[in-house]
Amino acid sequence: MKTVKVTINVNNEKIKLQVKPYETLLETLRERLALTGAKEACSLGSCGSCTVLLNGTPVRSCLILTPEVDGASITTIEGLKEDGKLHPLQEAFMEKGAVQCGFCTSGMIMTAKGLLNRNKKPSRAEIIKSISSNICRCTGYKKIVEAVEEASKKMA
Amino acid sequence: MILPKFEYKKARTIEEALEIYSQYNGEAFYLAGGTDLVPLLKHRLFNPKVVIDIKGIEELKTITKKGGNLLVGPNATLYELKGTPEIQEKLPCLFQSLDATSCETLQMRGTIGGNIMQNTRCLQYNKSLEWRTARGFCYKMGGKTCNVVLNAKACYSNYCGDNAPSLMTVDAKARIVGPTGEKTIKVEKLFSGDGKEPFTVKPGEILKGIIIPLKETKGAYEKLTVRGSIDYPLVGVAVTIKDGSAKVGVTGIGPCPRVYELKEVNEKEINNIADKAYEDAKPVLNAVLTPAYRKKMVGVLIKRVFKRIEKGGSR
Amino acid sequence: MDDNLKIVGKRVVRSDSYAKVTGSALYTADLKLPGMLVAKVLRSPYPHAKIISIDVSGALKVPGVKAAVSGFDAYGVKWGVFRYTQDHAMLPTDKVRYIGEDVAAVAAVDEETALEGLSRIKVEYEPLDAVFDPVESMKDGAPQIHNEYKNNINIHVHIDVGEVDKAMAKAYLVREDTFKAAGEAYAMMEPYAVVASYANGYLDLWMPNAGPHVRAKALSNLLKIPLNRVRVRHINSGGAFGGRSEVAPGDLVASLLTIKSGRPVKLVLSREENATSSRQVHDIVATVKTGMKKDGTIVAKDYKVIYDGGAYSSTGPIATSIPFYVYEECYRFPNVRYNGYRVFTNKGIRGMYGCHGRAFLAGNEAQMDMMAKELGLDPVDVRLKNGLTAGEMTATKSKITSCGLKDTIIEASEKTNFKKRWKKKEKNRGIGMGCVAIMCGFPMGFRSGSSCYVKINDDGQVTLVTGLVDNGQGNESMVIQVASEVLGVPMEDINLVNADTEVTNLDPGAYSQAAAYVGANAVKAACENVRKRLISIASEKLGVPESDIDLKDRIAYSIKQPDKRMPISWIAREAFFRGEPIVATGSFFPDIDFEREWVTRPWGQMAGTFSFGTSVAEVEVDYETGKIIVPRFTAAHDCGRPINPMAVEGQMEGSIQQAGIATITEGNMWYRGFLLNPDLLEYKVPLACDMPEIDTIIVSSHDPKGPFGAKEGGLTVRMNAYSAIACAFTNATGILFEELPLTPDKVLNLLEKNKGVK
Amino acid sequence: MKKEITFNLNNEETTVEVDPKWTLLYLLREVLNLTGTKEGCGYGECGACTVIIDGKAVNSCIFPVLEAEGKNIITIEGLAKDGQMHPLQKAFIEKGAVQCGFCTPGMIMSAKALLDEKKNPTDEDIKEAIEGNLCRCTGYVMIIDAIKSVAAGR
Repeated sequence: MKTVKVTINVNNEKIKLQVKPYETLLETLRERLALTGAKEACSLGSCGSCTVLLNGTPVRSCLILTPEVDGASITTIEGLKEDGKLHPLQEAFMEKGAVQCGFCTSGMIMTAKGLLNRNKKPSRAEIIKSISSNICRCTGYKKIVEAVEEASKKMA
Repeated sequence: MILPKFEYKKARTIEEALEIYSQYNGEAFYLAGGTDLVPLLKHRLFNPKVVIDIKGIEELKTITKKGGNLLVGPNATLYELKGTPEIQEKLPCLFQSLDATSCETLQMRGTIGGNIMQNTRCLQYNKSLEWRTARGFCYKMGGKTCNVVLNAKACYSNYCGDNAPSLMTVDAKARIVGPTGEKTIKVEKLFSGDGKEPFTVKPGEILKGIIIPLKETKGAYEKLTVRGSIDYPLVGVAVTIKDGSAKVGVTGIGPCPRVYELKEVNEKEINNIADKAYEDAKPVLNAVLTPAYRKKMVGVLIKRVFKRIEKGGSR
Repeated sequence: MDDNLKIVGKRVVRSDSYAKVTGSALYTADLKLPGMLVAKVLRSPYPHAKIISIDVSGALKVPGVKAAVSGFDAYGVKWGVFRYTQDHAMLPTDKVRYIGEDVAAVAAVDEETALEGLSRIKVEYEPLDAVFDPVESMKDGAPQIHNEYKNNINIHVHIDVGEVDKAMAKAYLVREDTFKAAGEAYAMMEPYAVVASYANGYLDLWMPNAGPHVRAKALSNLLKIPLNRVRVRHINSGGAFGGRSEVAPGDLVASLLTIKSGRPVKLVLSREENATSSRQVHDIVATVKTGMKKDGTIVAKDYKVIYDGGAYSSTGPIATSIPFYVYEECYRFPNVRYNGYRVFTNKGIRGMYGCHGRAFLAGNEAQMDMMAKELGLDPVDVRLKNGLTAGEMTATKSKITSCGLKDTIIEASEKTNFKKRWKKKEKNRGIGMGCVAIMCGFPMGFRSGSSCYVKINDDGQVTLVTGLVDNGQGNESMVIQVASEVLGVPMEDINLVNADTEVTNLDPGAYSQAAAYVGANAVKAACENVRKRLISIASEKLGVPESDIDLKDRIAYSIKQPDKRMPISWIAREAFFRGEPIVATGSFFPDIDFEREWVTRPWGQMAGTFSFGTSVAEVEVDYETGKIIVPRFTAAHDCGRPINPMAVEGQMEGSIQQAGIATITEGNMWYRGFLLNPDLLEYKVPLACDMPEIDTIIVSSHDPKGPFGAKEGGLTVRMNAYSAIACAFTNATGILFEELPLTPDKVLNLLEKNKGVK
Repeated sequence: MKKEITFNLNNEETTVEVDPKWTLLYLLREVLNLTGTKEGCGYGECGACTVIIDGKAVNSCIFPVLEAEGKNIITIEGLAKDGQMHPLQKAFIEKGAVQCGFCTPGMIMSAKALLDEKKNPTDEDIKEAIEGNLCRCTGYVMIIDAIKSVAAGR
């Protein structure tokens, strides 16, 4: 099987890769680039644990072929910090106690980041609607909603 | 879960896509948002030789207004469409079904074309190859009989698209282009009614556009699910009222969405249609709620949607 | 010092959260070792079949396949938690007993090659009749799943206290109902994974687990490797909820493959495999008969509960008993009979669950409300009347030490205006209450206790070594907080080495709700021993009596003359000079009756202490669609003194999702041994939009023996949230539930069957 | 531009994409994860990276990767057979020839190349065979003993 050449910008770094044509973005990130923050929990797009940003928009990386994103920018949880400082969302997730087992956390934060990218001041209802894209099995979501609210306030 | 082996080709024009399709003798799939296709491939329900990425085809993406119609490229995402002012203002039923589709993240990736053309579903079909091999292949997979309705030589899988019924109620049409040329058909004509091969679209043909008449309508969409997001409809009812008459679309039960027409909107007509849709619905035990219940909900939801429209239509 | 706490009781940021929000926290599937192979498992396509032969040689011919194994490569040892439940070979050689059971496996250079290898393995089966319903399975003539267990009855727990029949005959009101509940999926977000690496005669393993020591011991037995050569190591765990306590077939598979290939092996289950082939939760049928006096006093209880045990014993005797115990630890039962049967069926393995026993517990509570209504009483009063108080004994002779049950009932009912709303019902709306108690740890032999080793490093920083496990609850952060309190150093100065069988001592694990009461108590004891040494040297150096010294902000200082002070790091160095570095151990062993046995002697002290909780749910029932909406949920919990209230709230909120809202959404669906919803799409884990407004109330009691007065934090909600929903449904509709989950189809069916009931 | 090469590695046909700039050592350690072979100097001076190519002991750190095409290569990982250690490995352990262990794989590979060529090497042969392998711990006495014991045992 012939490989496919792609150039992607991952967390502000231009990367050239030769990937399998049937390789998912999640595989590329985890297996080739050792970016294991995005998690594989269902592999079928049902849970959101593998969410990353594709040109600023949250996507399920388990449903995307890497050849599809040639030329695109990808942001993963590992790329969220700026100048060594945590993103307000990361801070708020810690401070509000929105993290338990942590397996959904990176996907949840990336979904929230996507929301704040397109809506700087989301209402509580908008936050709930947006993070209803992701499954969390530990927290009951309450502290996650509070953390996103807190982060959007901080960023305002 | 890894994907089966296939080649990846990117098409820049419709002609190129059709050309690649024929090169591979039809052992090919068109890829747009991938939210429906990729899980099917991961489950080995299909094993194409090539996946043809048609996202880069510019003319399939655009949303334009022309002569009282909204011309929608099939690769417009559900989220883009939901944000289109004309739909928000004039087509409340379609707006609500778009809003009710899956979850926000998948709305941002999933396309309207892919959503309309999504494969039918069944609890005994959307499973891994190992699961299905242990169970024995069903009729839809090339086996002898259905695994839900034992001994039936038919497929009872459910069409679970949220938006086709809404489109049907607003008289939307689909433009199909294929190796033999182009045609425009009503959205309802896309569906074969056969669970095994749910679409009338021929191998290689591409959904090129959706034509949505832009007239003032009233309407609403009601969706029965267990959860408030991510889920497919267990029953979905779309209603659009226009110039005194109404159309009702029903989805989530059986291999195709159905559409009904009310010449006049009054209680008697609504009850008639609710009864008729109830009679037509023939659910089987292939989704997470019981068939008897889902059948019952068809009538209940139809009446409920009309009531909601009467009260202003909002959810 | 308990009354003047500096950090215990504060809402602190959990120590593990930084790694988790930055994506740097590693889970098993994230590990990559040099030369690592990928494993895949061949699974049984039959629910019940004799194995005639397994031939893995074809797999070995595939280039890139480095090892292939089946049960014939193991030692024929069968695993079980108890001597009398050793029936699980993990890789069977005689029969397969459920669809998805592990039969053979390969390790190859990549997943594609491994799959190719699997397709070359030949297994010959002789299919046998199978049975899927536990009631059918108990009947004479049903297919026998294990020869050793007559009528497929795996465990029968029989408890008989007082004179049930007599009391029942004298009771003013008697009611008997049967309740069913579908088993749930743990649905932990991290699918099961294991990395095994065998080199130089030593086996290293990483997997999400709730008890590394029990895992290592089981593998030592199964593999016939000395225990000191099996090392289960620390790794983040993406949730457990009771489903990761015991050894899993994959542990054995990966171990055999690494031993054979000499290379590290990683096995990651797909989401579907995680459901079909790791543990699931018991389906339950519970018949509850209750006798009450006219004033609402419970005089007798008579129970028959059948647990669908799946194909193997697993935690059998414990699973068969726990729902009963958490209930008798809550209410006074002068006369009670319990017959619990765990029955084998040809379905996947069943284990313990944080929400275990919902048919039984919700059934009891909803029935109690029906009886209260009939007697003209209200649920609050009936619960207060029958609830246990500190100093009382449970029916099976466990003494309740601290008890905040009454406070949880009162606070939850006042917060929700319960009494008034329960009586003056709005149309289609209801309110309901559920209570329960939880033992903080239970008898696990010498694994019931925990110990900790602490050292002060030359810069004054602290290293804690303990067997304690964290599956996401925040246990690690909790013990760091405890150590910080005792030692007067900030949390960031404390390193934790835990859950690594080579360096840590036995601990109950994140199992049996023992972490706060047992694990943290051991950490506290060890740190107190270190504190004594620090204070002794400081007293000498500062020239003030030991009683005048406190530790705070890395400083030892005189309370009376605060300018007399020295850094803890100086004390540590002084101790090194003296050739007596500051190290200490500490341990805690709860006061339990170790003669107690789940089947043969079900009485005696169950645990060192018990925590209590009351949940209140408000529901709206849509009479047309049968849909239940839960607009608001209130939970009150007596967890002693909460060490980190934010973490306790997190446990309570998660429980409201996993037990409360799950009551209307979650249940496994089966078709003749095939799991129909093994995914996260059709298995309905509630989403953010499905959650109610939540109020959590922490009732701070003070346990005399808990660390700083703490007890288990959060689990009571996991075992009473469904009761609150079930009771609220009864309050709204006047109908008792028959089967959980209360999905709209079941609700509508009930409403139609009971038309006219109000 | 990457190129594909095929060679026999520890008795297994191996095809891999390589960059012509690479050394064989880089391929072994970084791509194939065979980290038994060590990098001690990177200039062919210490022998820690010794592997056997077509029967000859070779410093893999200065061996251009493209030249591996079609060759038969053995590394320390390929020495044990069916879970049984090679006699040289046993002898190194038994004679105390291992201290820090960093030179050990290279040393054993040099010894193996010698023994494969000469069944009964003299002390001089042994010294000559391992003269390209630096050891900083042992003073070589026990290493030579170990190699001798294997030669004698044949």
